[in-house]
Amino acid sequence: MKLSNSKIVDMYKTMIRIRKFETQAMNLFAQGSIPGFVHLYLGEEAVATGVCENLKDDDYITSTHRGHGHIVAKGGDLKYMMAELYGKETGYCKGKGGSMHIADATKGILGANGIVGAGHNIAVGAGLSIQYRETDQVCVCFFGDASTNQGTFHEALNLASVWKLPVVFVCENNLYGISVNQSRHQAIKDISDRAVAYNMPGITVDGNDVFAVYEATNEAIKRARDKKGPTLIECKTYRHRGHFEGDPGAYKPEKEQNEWLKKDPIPRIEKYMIDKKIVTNNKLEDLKKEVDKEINEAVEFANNSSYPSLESVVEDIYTDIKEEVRVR
Amino acid sequence: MKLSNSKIVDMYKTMIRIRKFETQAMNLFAQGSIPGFVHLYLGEEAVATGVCENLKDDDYITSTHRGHGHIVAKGGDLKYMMAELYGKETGYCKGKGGSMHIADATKGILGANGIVGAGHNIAVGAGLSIQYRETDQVCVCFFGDASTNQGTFHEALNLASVWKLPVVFVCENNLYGISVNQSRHQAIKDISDRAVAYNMPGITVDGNDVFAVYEATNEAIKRARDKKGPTLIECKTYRHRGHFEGDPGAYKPEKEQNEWLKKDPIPRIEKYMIDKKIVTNNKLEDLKKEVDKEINEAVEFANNSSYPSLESVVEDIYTDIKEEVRVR
Amino acid sequence: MKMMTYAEAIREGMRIKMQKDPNVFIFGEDVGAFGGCFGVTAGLFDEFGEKRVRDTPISEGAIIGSAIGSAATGLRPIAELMFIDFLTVGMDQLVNQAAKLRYMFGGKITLPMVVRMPGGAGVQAAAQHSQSLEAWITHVPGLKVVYPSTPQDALGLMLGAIEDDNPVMFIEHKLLYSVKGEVENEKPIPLGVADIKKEGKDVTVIATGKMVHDALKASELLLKDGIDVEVIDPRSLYPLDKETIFKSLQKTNKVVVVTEENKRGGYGGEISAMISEDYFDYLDAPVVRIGALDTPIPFSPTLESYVIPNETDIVNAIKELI
Amino acid sequence: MKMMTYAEAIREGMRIKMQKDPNVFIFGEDVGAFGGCFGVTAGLFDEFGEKRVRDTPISEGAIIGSAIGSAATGLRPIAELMFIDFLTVGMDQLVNQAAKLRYMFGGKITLPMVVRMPGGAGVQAAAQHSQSLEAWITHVPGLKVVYPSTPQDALGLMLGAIEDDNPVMFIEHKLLYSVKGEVENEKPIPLGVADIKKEGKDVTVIATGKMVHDALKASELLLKDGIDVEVIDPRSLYPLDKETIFKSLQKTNKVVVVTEENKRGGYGGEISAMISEDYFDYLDAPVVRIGALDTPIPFSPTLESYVIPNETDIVNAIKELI
Ligand SMILES: Cc1ncc(C[n+]2csc(CCOP(=O)(O)OP(=O)(O)O)c2C)c(N)n1
Ligand SMILES: Cc1ncc(C[n+]2csc(CCOP(=O)(O)OP(=O)(O)O)c2C)c(N)n1
Ligand SMILES: [Mg+2]
Ligand SMILES: [Mg+2]
Repeated sequence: MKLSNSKIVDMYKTMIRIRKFETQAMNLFAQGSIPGFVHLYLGEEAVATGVCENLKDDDYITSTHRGHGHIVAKGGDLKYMMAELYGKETGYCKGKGGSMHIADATKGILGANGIVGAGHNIAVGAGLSIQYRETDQVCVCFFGDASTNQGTFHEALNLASVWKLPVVFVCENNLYGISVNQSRHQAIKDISDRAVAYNMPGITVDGNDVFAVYEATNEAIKRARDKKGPTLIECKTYRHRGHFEGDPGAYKPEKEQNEWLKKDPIPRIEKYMIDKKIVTNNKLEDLKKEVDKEINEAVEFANNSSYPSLESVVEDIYTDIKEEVRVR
Repeated sequence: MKLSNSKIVDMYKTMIRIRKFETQAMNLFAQGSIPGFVHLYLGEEAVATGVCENLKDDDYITSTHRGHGHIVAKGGDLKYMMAELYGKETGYCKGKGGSMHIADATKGILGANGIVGAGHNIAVGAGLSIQYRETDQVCVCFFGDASTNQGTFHEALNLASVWKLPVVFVCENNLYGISVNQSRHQAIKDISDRAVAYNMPGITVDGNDVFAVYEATNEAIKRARDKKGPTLIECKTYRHRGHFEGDPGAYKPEKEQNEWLKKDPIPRIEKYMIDKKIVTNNKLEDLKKEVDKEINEAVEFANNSSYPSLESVVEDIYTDIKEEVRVR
Repeated sequence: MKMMTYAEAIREGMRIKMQKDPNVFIFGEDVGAFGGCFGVTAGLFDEFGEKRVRDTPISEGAIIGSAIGSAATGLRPIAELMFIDFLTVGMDQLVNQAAKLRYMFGGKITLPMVVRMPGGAGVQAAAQHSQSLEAWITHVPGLKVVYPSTPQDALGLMLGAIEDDNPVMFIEHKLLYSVKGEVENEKPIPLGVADIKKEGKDVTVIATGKMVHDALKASELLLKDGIDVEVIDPRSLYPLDKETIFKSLQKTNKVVVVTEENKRGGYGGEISAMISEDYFDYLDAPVVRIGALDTPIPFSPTLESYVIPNETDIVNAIKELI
Repeated sequence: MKMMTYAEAIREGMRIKMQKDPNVFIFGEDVGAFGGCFGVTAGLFDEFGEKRVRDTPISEGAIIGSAIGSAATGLRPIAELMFIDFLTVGMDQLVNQAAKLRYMFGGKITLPMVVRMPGGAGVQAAAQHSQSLEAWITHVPGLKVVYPSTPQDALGLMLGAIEDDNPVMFIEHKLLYSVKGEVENEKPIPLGVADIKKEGKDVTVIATGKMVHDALKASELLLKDGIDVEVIDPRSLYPLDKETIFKSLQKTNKVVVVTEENKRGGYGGEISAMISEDYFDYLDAPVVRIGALDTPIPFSPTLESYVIPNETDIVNAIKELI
């Protein structure tokens, strides 16, 4: 598949936007500005980027606890994201959701989700809706390797396949569910093997190769838009950090880590772009600076925003009822 | 596999014990002696029989809402079964369980179950226990085709395979989940295909051929006892009746029904035994009479038993606490 | 004015909305040509076709998840759980997703979805098919919960539930399906409005679901003893119409709450605690709760009917109270 | 006498039983070498090995199911759910299986199993990782439910829970894990025995989990105003020690119930309703419940701490009551 240079540069930019957003979040968490649980996407940038490059604004995604990368790639605004991580009223969720619950309906982002496996069936519902409304949208469902042992994975893929729903299931196999290596949470190597159980195509790609991810998804999405049903795509990748910030990741053997660091998707695309003369080193630096600026603005925005008003706590539960803040 | 004549006769006898027990239950339900929901095993006798013929008393099974056949085959006592269907105090569950909840711990019967898919994980727990206690027992998990779309199926097979537990999963594919044909509840034809997702052997056999079922299970059980892990066996069969008594089964095409009636496992094994001169026609009649007698005794036992005392209603919730029967 | 069964009224509510709004549709196990395990959707498949009346695989999580995903993206799904007991299988999708997404997302999505679920005992379906689980779901912020007791309420509440822009849990009682009643109008009943099923001045009975009928029977029996019972059916468990309860209490100063749930931890306790807390000075006597015994529902007919409350229990409780 | 944290005490309880009984073992997500998400099982993997301290895949249904199946066949499993919020995922196995099998089978099987589950808010983990779900499980006949508030109780209740022959739900509060306290003995605490954390004569506060500590703080503040509060920790939510509550009530004639749950439909309501029903004549004032606001738990620190009750709420409620 031939990609235009500008598309390649776009993809690169998305990748470094994720990389730099996450690096900043890591630092801000360490210094205490961001509370709660933060699961970083560092190392997995090629997956969200390669997938979402295929999507239109009105296509849907469902995301996970490790959702920042998906949201950036699907067009989320870094300012509102960062403000949400801080718990500020200007955040995507008015401070009510935090890192694990960012959503943006205007961009088709049906939300990060703190329950492992919960996005699968919501994605199926969005797929059902697309089919029902007869549009040519598609829904991509992101999830981790370990989530494929949750019953919801099975129910979702079964329903999507028997109803031929326009859903693309993208598994980010980063080898671990928290501390548990894939070899100890399932008896298979390639999660794409599970597609057989639903009579749908299952593909495994190098998840650190943004072009491979792009291509595989492109085909799956075409299939979905053509009403041919769902596809399961497994992207083999690796997370650079611990499961969440604060986890030193002692269970990851050093050798394994080093090998995967060599496969870091970002130097890889950079080298490709330089080798193929798609960009110059100077252009790369400019792009990075641009992104740095955006990130700094996002942090500033978050810093300057207020915490939500206490009254707001009883809003947004229902469309119509505001809970009383009565004697508890 | 060479089976002794006496074993074949034993299997036949189990099959007609089920057939006649179920036929009697059908009549008793129709005339109002048995309340609640009754799901009959008529037509599927070869499955439970072929499987359980391989089991010892201390092996376990988990069963389903359509459990009578499994319980008979695993050595359940017809008297206590029938009394339970009536809701009498002499029943297996003292009248507290009914058709859907018969259990007999002394025979390793971990219970019929009214929740579709609930037995899967209980079976895995029994398998874990066997492995932990280092005995050579095995646990067989029975379930229907439609239950394989429940998340629990997936979680159970995954866990059993990654831990190599001595569990044999036996799917009774009778083509329907209530009114929904398999083609409308999953996109696959052979449920044994799902074994691939767990890297375990998956086998499909003619579920109306008791010898085929026996043989496949025999191998799987050997594997399990040899600590080589679980197997998924799919038995293709058909239920003669509606989903439960009272369901006329209008969704089953007449042609389909007729074809399957031709494959009825009971005339089939009878013909085999006669052809191979394993039994004479007279012997067959004797066997049937013997079973008729047993069934009549079971009905009489149930009829003559009392309903449970009202005080007993608060017993058996906990081992130690008896609920107060206080002002409600 | 028409005579209708409760089941027909529920169906009629769905049908009216489906005719008006192409985004309303139904799915669940065997709800299609089969018409549902209790026949509630019978005929709708023929009228609206497979697209709008869909059989699902047995995957309650996927059923509720499909409702969430489709509601979030512009549709108004009605999902059926064959028995309320199967809530347990889809509980995460309901409680951690449907109820919370709007809040967690800062109000950015709207989930107009109805989940129908038949509850209650009385058909010897035993412990896993006879529960009354309203306490769990009324405890969850983000869900609304309704529970009709008559055909008129079933129709009106179904219209109200489908119009509502929030996840509405629609509890039905399987023993009421065949109960007939007059249906005077096809107007939606707004969620949060109780109905006084019988006016009275001596004692207030707050009852839900099938217990409304037992309370009415009890009130007739008590009339003979000169006791005039007021029977209130909240109809909507959340939001709860506290005003109607309060008004009645001001008159009677005595309350009995009757639900079919296991008494311990039931929704009846919430009503009781709320009344004590907010209207203590109006109480001449303790709020009495009547519920099922704290056992799983037994199979045997004699045991089952012993566990479930009935009009005699209500009569006795009221006599003791007065 | 030793100083121990609450987490250490839970661990110590498990360790003691594992040393004595080879049939006691642990499994759950990341409970092995990783030591559990909150570090509660740290070190047990090294001590007892992989067979007895097992990591599972992320399959809560299978975790609880494995506990059931192994308990039914002779073992004494301790299963960990990483957060109580994940109950929703394994709810059927817990409620329709673990709680009901013994009853449905007429007492023919015994399920000695413990399910550990950290609950509660306070670490900005937001709506899906901060819930207090005791109301659901106390409502279910067949389950026992304990909820320690101190290291001593955590150790004693863990021993009691493992010895118990029934499914015991062991709720832990994640904010208490690092709280230290003296552990005087290693005796099992029988389920169903409350503890008076502070004697007093003016008002009874019944509090659970972390709220016990807030109640104790409130009682100190109130002492300055001459109000002498008695603080009761039921420790075991079911079975509930009604006697201790009744005795206190006879003395104080006033009760405040404090739980961290969403107030609507919470277990606090059950206690309140029970007290009104059984001890109405001893009440000088309504039973006051204090609970969280009826919202999903918000993420933002300011909102989160606003939603959860604290000592000031308790002080205010008591002042108003007296
Ligand atoms: C139902 C449920 N169980 C457990 C957890 C705790 N938990 C959060 S993330 C996680 C691991 C997920 O692994 P994977 O799906 O591979 O995603 P990754 O974190 O590797 O991206 C676990 C166990 C949860 N949030 N929800
Ligand atoms: C969780 C759950 N969902 C739905 C049901 C209702 N139900 C009972 S049996 C059944 C069909 C089961 O089909 P299958 O697994 O193929 O078994 P079969 O009845 O064909 O033997 C359904 C939907 C149930 N009991 N439990
Ligand atoms: Mg992973
Ligand atoms: Mg079937």
